[in-house]
Amino acid sequence: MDFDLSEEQRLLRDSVDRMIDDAYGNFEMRGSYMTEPRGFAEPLWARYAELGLLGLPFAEADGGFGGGPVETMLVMEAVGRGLALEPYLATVILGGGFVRLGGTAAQKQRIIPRIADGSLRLAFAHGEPQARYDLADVATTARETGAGFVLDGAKTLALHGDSADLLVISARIRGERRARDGIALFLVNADAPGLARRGYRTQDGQRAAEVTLSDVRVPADGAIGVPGEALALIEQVVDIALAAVSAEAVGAMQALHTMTVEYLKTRKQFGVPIGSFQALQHRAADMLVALEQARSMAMYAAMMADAPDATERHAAIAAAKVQVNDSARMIGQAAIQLHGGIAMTRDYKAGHYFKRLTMIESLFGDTDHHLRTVAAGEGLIEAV
Amino acid sequence: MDFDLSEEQRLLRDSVDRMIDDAYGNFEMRGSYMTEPRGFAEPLWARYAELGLLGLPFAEADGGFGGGPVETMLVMEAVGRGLALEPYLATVILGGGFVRLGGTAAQKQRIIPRIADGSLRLAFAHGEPQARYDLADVATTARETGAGFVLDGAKTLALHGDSADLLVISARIRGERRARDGIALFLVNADAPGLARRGYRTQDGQRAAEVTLSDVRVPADGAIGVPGEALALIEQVVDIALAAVSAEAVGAMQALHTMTVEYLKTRKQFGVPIGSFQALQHRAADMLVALEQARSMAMYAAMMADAPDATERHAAIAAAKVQVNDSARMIGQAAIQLHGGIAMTRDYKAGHYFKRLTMIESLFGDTDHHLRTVAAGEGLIEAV
Amino acid sequence: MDLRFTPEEIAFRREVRAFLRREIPSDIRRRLSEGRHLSKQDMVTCHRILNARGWAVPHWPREWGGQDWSPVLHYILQEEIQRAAVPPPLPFNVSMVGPVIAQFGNEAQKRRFLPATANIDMWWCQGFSEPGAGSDLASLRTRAERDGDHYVVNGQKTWTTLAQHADWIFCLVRTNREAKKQEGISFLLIDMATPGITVRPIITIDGAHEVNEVFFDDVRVPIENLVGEENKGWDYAKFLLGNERTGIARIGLSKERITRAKQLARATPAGDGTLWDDPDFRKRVALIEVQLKALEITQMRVVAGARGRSAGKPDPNSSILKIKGSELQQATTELLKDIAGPYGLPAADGHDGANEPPVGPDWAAFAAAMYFNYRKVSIYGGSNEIQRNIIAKAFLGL
Amino acid sequence: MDLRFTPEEIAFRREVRAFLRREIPSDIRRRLSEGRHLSKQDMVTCHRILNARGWAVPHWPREWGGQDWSPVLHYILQEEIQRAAVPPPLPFNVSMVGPVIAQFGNEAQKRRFLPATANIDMWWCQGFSEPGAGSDLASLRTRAERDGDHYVVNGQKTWTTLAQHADWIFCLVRTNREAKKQEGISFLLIDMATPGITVRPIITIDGAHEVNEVFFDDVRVPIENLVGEENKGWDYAKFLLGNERTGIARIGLSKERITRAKQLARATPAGDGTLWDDPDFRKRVALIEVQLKALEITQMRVVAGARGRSAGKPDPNSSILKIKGSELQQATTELLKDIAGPYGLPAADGHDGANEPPVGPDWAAFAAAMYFNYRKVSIYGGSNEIQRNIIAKAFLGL
Repeated sequence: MDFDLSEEQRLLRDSVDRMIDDAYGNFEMRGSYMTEPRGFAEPLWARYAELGLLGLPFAEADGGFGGGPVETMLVMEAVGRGLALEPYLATVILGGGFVRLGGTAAQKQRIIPRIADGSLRLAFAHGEPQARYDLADVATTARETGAGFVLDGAKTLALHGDSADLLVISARIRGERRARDGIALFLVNADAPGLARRGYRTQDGQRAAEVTLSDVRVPADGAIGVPGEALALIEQVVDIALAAVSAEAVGAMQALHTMTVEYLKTRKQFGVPIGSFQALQHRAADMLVALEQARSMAMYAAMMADAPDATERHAAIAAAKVQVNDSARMIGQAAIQLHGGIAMTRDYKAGHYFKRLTMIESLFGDTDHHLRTVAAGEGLIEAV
Repeated sequence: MDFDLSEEQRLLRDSVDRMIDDAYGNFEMRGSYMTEPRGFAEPLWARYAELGLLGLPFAEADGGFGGGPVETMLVMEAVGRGLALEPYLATVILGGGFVRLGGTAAQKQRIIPRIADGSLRLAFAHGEPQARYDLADVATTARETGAGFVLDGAKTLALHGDSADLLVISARIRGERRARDGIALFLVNADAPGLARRGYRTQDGQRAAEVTLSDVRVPADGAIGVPGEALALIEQVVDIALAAVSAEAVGAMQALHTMTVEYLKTRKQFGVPIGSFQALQHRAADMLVALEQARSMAMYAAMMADAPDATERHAAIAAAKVQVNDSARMIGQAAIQLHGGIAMTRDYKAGHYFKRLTMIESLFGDTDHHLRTVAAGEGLIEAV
Repeated sequence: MDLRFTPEEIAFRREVRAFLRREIPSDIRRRLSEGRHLSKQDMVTCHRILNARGWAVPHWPREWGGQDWSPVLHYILQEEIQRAAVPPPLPFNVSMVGPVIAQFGNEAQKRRFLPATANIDMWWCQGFSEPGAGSDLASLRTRAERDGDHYVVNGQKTWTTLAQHADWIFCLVRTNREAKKQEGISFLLIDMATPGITVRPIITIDGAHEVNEVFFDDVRVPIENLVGEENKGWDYAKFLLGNERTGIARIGLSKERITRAKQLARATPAGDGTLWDDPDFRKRVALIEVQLKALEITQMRVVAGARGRSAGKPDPNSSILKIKGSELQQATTELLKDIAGPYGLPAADGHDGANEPPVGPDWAAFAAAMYFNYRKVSIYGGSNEIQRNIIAKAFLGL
Repeated sequence: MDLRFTPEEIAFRREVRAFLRREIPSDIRRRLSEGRHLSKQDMVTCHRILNARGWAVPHWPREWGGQDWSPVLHYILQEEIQRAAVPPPLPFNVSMVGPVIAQFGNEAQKRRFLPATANIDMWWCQGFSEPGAGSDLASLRTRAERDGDHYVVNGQKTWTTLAQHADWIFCLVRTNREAKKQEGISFLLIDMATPGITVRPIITIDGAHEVNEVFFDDVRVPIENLVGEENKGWDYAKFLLGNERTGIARIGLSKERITRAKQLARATPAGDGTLWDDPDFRKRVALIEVQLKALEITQMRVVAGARGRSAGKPDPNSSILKIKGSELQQATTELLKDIAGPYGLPAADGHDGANEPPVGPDWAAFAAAMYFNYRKVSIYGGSNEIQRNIIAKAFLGL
């Protein structure tokens, strides 16, 4: 058991922190990035590439830097702290995750170097209007033809789907709408005929898109893995993404807690800093307890994200999300309350942390969804 | 809408309060009552009778005093405040309730005057080892013979069952163990051949008994209502009992809150009364919120206890129990915490309130049980 | 003791309910229910419909349009307005400045202001809060100095709700800087068209423009716009704030949201059925309903007890109503957001049409924004922490 | 960074687990698990079995029986002892007075006390708390006055755990009444057989006799029983309290309870099946498990971080461990009580056999008593309110 970072990890963390501080230290800059057409600043994406962050989780043989879940955790914590807008999760963790774990050698060769150098952005178009949080609920169809597949259907809430060059799209080649068997994944160019996108801003200042597919043709080598057997891979990549957003949430909670405590020290009422009121002190202390609980579970999620046993991994990640969500709601709400009115304004950063944390809460399943997963399994206490 | 007490109700409240204060104002007296063979002091029971409390809910024509649910509420609040040990709930509300609402004219004539004058005590023997909180779960059997019925089975946790003269016992004359149809109620003398009791103390210093029935013969006129159709009556009387214990809980919570606030004012630490610490002040304020919420629902329960529509009544009483339980747990735990060590000792009254409140929580269904009832129905908000 | 409504009260409720559904434009009600922000015209329309019926200012003195009702009738009207998702009569007019003028204003002020205020021919906003004051309202610094028959006002107000629509503002200003802080405050009525007033929007985290900063730069206010006596403004402000007795918990609003939540849950697919088929979800709703029922009865106890109490005297239970009422309002917005689930994600963004037509179900687009917006209810009107202080000090004697 | 245990650590855990199950009498483990109180002999038996294996005082200096282990091994041993429902080595001996004597005592004291303390040939109790002091420990008033080569001790201690079994008591006493409160305190070792000592039981609300009042009436204590320097006792006490680093959360205990709760729920009839068939119940258990897993990792972070830290220096996270750890211990007793359901009602009453054989399932009789008893864990050892003060002041700088 060892909680220390290696020398390389410390260097990585320092350089990511510096980059994020440079870009987002001045909160007004974030507002200006949001008005860019893609919802983020291209030059910043190039900085991610320069620092090697875009190739981080990929094997060196594939053109990456061989980082593991801990490295991802360090990056995502900084992303959370800075409320960064770039599509790191969409491109590197989700889109890149499918190629990394399910792609053929040819797909890896074609895609990973271009992710790493910042020239190709990906998005994962999977959710559907009726599916809510059920990953197996796929009604979009893929019809096999001699030359490949033809996709029809509608995808919703594809994170950064409007600015992506390449989409990873799920579709059903057989079976009932919610069957575990029969799901396939395809790599589809964003400009493929029959694919239409409607992009929009999300509550937390990021972007997402509705994607409609009408007679979209995908060549046979556009499938990831064995068509019809993709659900396990989807679950794996989503678990990895949940570990990543858990770290992001911890970064955001840490920053929000710090700024709340600072505010308590400086803001005066009735002639004294409001931080001298014991009831507020205790609330700030409870926030710290919640933060440390979430931090512990984000570490746990990082450790379990590449666990070989899928059942064990799935329960562990679900448990992490439950704790992260609980802490996020508690810390977000308490931060607003302790600040008072100022945190309700759009020009103040605290509310934006709260909004991002709220969106993370429902990302790939809310608390109830993940608690069910934990409750349905064997539990988290190893047998004696 | 009117929350004022009538002149008679005010007089009743004052006399009950005085009687309870006399008897229980000195907390050490309670300990001595507990050591009496029946677990309470006979002379006190006589005082209840003198004040007319034992005949309170019965019709004047039957030898009672024609009081309604509000009168019961006033008595039970005082009982809760005093942590009184007498079997008022068992005899007057439960046992007496069955006779009042389901008894024949002959049964009423035989029993009610003797309840009212204090010469007859009743108990309700219904729960069974496997039943948990399911009122329909009755495995005890009643076999019809020419002369009446023969009862066999085991009843558990009959409140004050060891000191009762007359038991109201449920048994099944037909149907599966948990069927709603087929349950009957019988009046059985405590000394009936084949009836055995094992009495014991309960956590809150009261008494209960296990009752075993082996070939117990009951004459035909010992049945209450139509044999096989007793469940509706059981539910009604239990709902009335729940309204009564809700009021009792409010009395206990009120007293516990008052003594906690007093303690905060007098107990010093670090040179100041601990009540000057804001975190403790806020906890005491939250306790008051919980208390007033419970008080409101105890009033609601009193109002709905005799509602003509059983479904509506049942949902309302369940809702009241949910709120009372939530408040009881919160107030009980907070009172102990705010007192600190002293409240953990047996010689201090606070812990006894906490224990009584804890027992009330699980009486005739815990929070989860009653919340299910509310959730299964149409809800508490009338349609627009 | 009888917690039931009388037949007259029941009949009144039925009458109100029918009237609101018949007379108030249904699209306004739908939009409010979905969490969209209404236009000034929407609000004025509804206010005037109610005023024409005599229901905008029933609690005012009879000669100025009041109805001499029992507290229960007031409560019923208010609850039905909330449950029907009707925008209530503008509180700054009907609950705040109107009663203050009726009680403390002179005859000229009453004639000039009350009818116009009742009919929202004048739209009022409230100039109490200042930057840096927060819950310590009396520490305000906006000052008014006498100059002939005018006051000259300089300073800044903030969190001024709907100032962008307002014709007039009622202000607390400091007229004596020597006195201790509560004793040098006066209550001024100021025409928003007076030169020197600037309104600057504050956009909240949900993207809405509800509140504003209002700047006063040598604003000349005729002395006849002083209400009551100079330096007695704090008393009038306390009277005004004490009037918020029965409305504060907004039971009707929470009821309306729960009713909607149930409808929406029945229409939200989840697994093989809908969200409403999930017993757990229903238990969550049930627990909110239980607490709301309890609070409703607590409120009734206050309402019934209000009969004998003199106006303006705060009721000890109002802090309980504020704490629990705001918690339940927040619980219902949280519930709606969680029902929206993934569809809480797209931005509704200032209700400026950025997400029109909405991604996902119509109502879902505003669920998260409403959740964000409602964090305010435990902050404003005396934060819940201040309410706990009040309970501890004033009622518990700690 | 690697949160996994090393193969050596896993092997050690397996060894401990097997040893405890093999060597500790299973009826003692069962009784402890059910919430019954153990006899002195039970506790001594288990303590000595562990000491014979070298596991009673592994954290002591090597020459006095210590093992020079990594913090992780200590943690594993402690957790396994808790999970197996084995009574742990007496904390007053092994975590409190032993380390203080080893660190601050003189050679004669070490030789006289340490081996006997390690093997529980001397049973120690702790004389810190006094009536009226509560969380303000340093306000203690028991005084020791020099009289030749003795101290004469007068005063009263309270909440003295298991004093009824004790051979010795280590006490904080005031030796200088002029100094400010922390600076006039000394650390004395007192033989319980000395004339003038009276032990009076305090019975707790669950009917148990765990704690006592201890009265000192002109008790003569030889000066060689002073540990370290006179008037430096507060430093030793802080060292002692700071040692409670990893054990405070009692993760293993909560794990043991959850494991039991699951077994019991599977055996508890409810409706057509058992309580375990209720998805809601399982979610409640799952939520506790999630929080416990989080706390376990928090604890691991403390344990791993402890490697470099000097003994006696408190870890900032220990307040978090105390708060959340006590809450989870209480949550598990609450869970067991709720599983017992109606069978929580009969009194277990002082474990004096009043309810033997128990009404209802064997274990259920103690469920409510354990729930009552465990309210203490958020009170003692620095109440959770004090812990929040510490976090706010020491870590957050508020």
